[in-house]
Amino acid sequence: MEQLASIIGWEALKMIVGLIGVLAFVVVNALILTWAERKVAGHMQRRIGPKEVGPYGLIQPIADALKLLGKEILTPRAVDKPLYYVAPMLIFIPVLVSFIVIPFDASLVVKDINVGILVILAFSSLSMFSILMAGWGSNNKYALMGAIRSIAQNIAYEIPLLLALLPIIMMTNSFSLKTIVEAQQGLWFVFYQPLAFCIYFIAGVAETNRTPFDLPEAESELVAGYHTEYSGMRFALFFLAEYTNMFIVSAIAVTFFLGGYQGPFLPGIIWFLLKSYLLVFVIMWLKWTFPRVRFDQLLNISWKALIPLAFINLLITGGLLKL
Amino acid sequence: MNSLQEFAPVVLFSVVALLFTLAPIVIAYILAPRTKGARTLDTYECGIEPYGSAWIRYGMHYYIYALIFIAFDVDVLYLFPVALNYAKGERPEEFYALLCFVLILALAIFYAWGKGVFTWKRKFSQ
Amino acid sequence: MEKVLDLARANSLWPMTFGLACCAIEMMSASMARFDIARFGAEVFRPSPRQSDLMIVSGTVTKKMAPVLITLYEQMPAPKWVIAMGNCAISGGPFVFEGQYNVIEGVDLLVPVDVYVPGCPPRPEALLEGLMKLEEKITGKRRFPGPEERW
Amino acid sequence: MVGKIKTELGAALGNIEIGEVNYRERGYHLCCEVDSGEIVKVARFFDERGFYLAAEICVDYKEYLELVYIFGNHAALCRVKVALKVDPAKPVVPTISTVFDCAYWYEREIREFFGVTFEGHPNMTYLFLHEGIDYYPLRKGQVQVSAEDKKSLGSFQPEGAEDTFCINLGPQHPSTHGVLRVVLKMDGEYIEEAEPVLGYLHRMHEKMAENRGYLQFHANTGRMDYLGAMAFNLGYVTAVERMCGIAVPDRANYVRVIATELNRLSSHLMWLGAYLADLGALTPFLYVFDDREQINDILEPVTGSRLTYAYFRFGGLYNDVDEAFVAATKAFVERMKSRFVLYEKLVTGNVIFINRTRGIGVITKERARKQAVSGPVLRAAGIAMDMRKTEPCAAYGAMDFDVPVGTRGDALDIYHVRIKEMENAVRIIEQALAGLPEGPVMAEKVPKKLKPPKGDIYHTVETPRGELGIYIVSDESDTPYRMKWRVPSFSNLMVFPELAKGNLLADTVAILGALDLVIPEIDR
Repeated sequence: MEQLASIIGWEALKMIVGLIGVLAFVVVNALILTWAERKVAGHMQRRIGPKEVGPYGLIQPIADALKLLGKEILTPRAVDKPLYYVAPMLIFIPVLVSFIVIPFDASLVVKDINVGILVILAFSSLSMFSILMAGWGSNNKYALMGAIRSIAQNIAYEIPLLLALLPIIMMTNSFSLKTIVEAQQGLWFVFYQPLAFCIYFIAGVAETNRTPFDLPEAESELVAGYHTEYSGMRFALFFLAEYTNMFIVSAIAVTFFLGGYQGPFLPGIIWFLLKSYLLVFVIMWLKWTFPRVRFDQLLNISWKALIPLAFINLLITGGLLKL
Repeated sequence: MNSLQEFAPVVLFSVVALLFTLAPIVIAYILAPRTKGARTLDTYECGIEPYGSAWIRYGMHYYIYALIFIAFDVDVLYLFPVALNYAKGERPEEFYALLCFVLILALAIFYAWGKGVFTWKRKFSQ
Repeated sequence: MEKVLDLARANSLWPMTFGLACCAIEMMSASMARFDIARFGAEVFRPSPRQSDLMIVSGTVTKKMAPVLITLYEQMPAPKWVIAMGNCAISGGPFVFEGQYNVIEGVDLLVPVDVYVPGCPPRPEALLEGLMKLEEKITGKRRFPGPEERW
Repeated sequence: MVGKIKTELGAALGNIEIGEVNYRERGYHLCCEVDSGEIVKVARFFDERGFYLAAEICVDYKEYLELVYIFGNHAALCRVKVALKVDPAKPVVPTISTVFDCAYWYEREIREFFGVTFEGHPNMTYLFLHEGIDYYPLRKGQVQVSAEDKKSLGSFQPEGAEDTFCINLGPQHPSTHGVLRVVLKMDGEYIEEAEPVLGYLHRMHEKMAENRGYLQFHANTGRMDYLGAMAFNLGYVTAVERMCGIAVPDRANYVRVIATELNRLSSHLMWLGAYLADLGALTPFLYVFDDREQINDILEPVTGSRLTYAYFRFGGLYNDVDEAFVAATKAFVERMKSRFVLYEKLVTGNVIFINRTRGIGVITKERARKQAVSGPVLRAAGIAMDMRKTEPCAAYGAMDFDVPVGTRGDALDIYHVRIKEMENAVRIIEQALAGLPEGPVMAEKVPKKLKPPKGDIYHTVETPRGELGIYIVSDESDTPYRMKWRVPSFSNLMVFPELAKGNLLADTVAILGALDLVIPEIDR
């Protein structure tokens, strides 16, 4: 270990270990979430969900993944080759980069960059590009409509997302997530900023295209939205990115509003995962209860309701801090 | 130099992300059986071959949304440094600066609202 | 390696929403609460043929629908299977008479069919039994004791 | 009402004699003979008096083709049959689609199956059939489609500028509940023009009726509309009984009402589930199927099948109803009342649902009458016409139930009308169960080979989707000479292109779902 560290420097070694850890976590998290989604959906709809495959259907996601691995990958003739190939790859970059700054535990963070939250927000708008590429590249009318809708939705909900996080930064005067979590020793920020938490959560659900905002891949209108033309493993990558995005949104909500890894007696990492998966469960719960919002209502909610509310909240925090 | 050093992980992670997505596609390419049909590579449109290509000028309405977004995103970015060193409890003039900045920003929304940008009116004879 | 892949494919067959006529309602009730198809990992009904690997032809195939069916079948990626559900899909069912001009007598004239599920409309249990038969065809061994083996 | 119309029609047409017809056997009050010159005048006459064009039927009598127009009235029960003789060599008739919009579709169908050309009709292309069929199917002899006819009938090609965004909500689409194809010309998110293309499930029911015995054809009625199969059975059986004059014992009538109302409940429940799945909520679909399974459990031991019933026979029932059926139905009725409260909470109060359905697809009374819309869609527009009230067949006369009526005619009203209709269905079942008489279930002497008297009959029944009209022409042999089914979904679908213009894509899917279309019923 020591001579390895001395060769490439202690810092680089920590990064590589972090990288492997993050990759493993992403894969395991995707498997758990696919299984949980089908089980939660099942129980919510008075049926049991996958039960035959493993003890409690646990091997079902592995069966899905293997089956997708064994599926042929078709590239339709009339498709714009470069865009079509790059889209699934590009969607994965923001997913992995966001994991750098998320503090799983007091010491368990890959590299605490002092402009942490900016990195996540900058890269999260990158995923919008890949959806546009997928939609435009696959030369399919449904995919094009799905892509256009997802861009309008993402830009509409990016601003309330930023504005919801601003009051927290005001209170802690720093971007790096670790200091924000430390600042929540006494009382979690959710009690200072309940409105900001709600705005953030709604914008987060909209950012990951989950019902009731899942217009880009609305089954009943656009057949399968922007990934209509993708088959086999490429389609699985889109799914993988969506589930990991869901986890990232809830992880950021936890670090900002629910006091990251602080908790009375359990070790930090357990608290962090517990809170995150609780929020992920709420997102899934939303999916199976609400009908879909129409496209112009979706935009109106953001421009007419969320952004003014976020402004008012910002002003109130600004004023209170001054007193 | 050390600020560049901080962003090394970002570059490393994105390169690894590209490789991480490439691997399963290559595996699937090797493992999966092949199928060849006359219409396999046609674009999918509920079973009917589509009329006209999908790459055409699409609705104009979204252009206005893009304009408003740019205006707002830039303004919000200005707020970030303000939020960074927002001292608690003294120099009240910071709050007044913030107040008028945000009010001007809100003005843009009400202008767009009044102009009817957000109402998707129905276009039909009824 | 192929055996492991076949086992995985058998346990997560994603059917394509392709409901034609009365059998579509029975297909839907097969995926609902009482006859839960989700237990066998087949509950994700993918709308687009690109992502599905099982086509359940549930209903009558008319001459106007035949080219559409062939296109959809060919647009599905490689390991794909077809279940012909109901008498109409197997042999034209009650709509075969000497002057008939619009019904295709049996889907196997158009696409290779793996499992036939007779009945008009077949009960949801019959469809699940058809799924079991398909899994037996893919992996060679059967999960539940079939009706005939029990006695 | 009938007398007034008779005198006014006589005055308007002058020379033509108007026959007063016995409504009990023939299903219509007045019948008159018109030649092709005056048909547009007659159509305008009925249009002014608030009639709607129920059906337009063509019958091939070998020497001449007879075009039958049936006009019905929403307010009072008065049905008029207008006949028009056309010589088979050169079948040309002026179109009345300018007066009644629904004629636009009826005439396209007759053009395909009989070869009667309607001049002045804007779009004479194939609706049901396709180029592969080179003779007119429903004509008695084998009449070839001439070359120039075939060219004019060419299949649907969307014209329009090169870069119009033409998308087709094709045969295989999650929200079309079957194989309906709608070609949408769109500009951005808005729909400029919607053009349904049918015939992907045309199963030749009417052609089969001409070479099947009356009892043999009975199995087809259940397969035409598999969600409301019992109502179709009831319509067919009561039509033939009315023609042959067979009396049905009281107990059979009551059981027929119970079975039809149970089937109406399960059809509306299926619609509720499918409609909410169109709007994006997937969970209610499974709760609704849970109730449908209960209904299937009650009906299956008695009728023998889960979906496509063939339970009624001419003169009574297939087999009697036992004690377990009555007990199970009583338990189900109690449980259903609590389920309505659940649906009230789960769906009606939902803000997103209300915003998605209020104010879209508004059907005015005038448009509903012009398009001959019927059923819950018509009642949502404010016209309270229910066949169970105006022409009660089985034992509906003895039941008291109210007909729910909407005010604005948009998708939300259609939803409320259907929910109230379900509650009324439960009330009817309760009354029918309470008053279930004892006694035989089958009429005594029913001839094995039915030979109805010569002549025709137009009999209507209320199915879950609207007014079902059966027009049977019999020539005293044991197979019907011609049978035409006037199907509610076909005329309900005609409203869709009007409503979809100018709306967003998400709204058109909601409108399509609200109309509750069953595709095999449209394509017959």
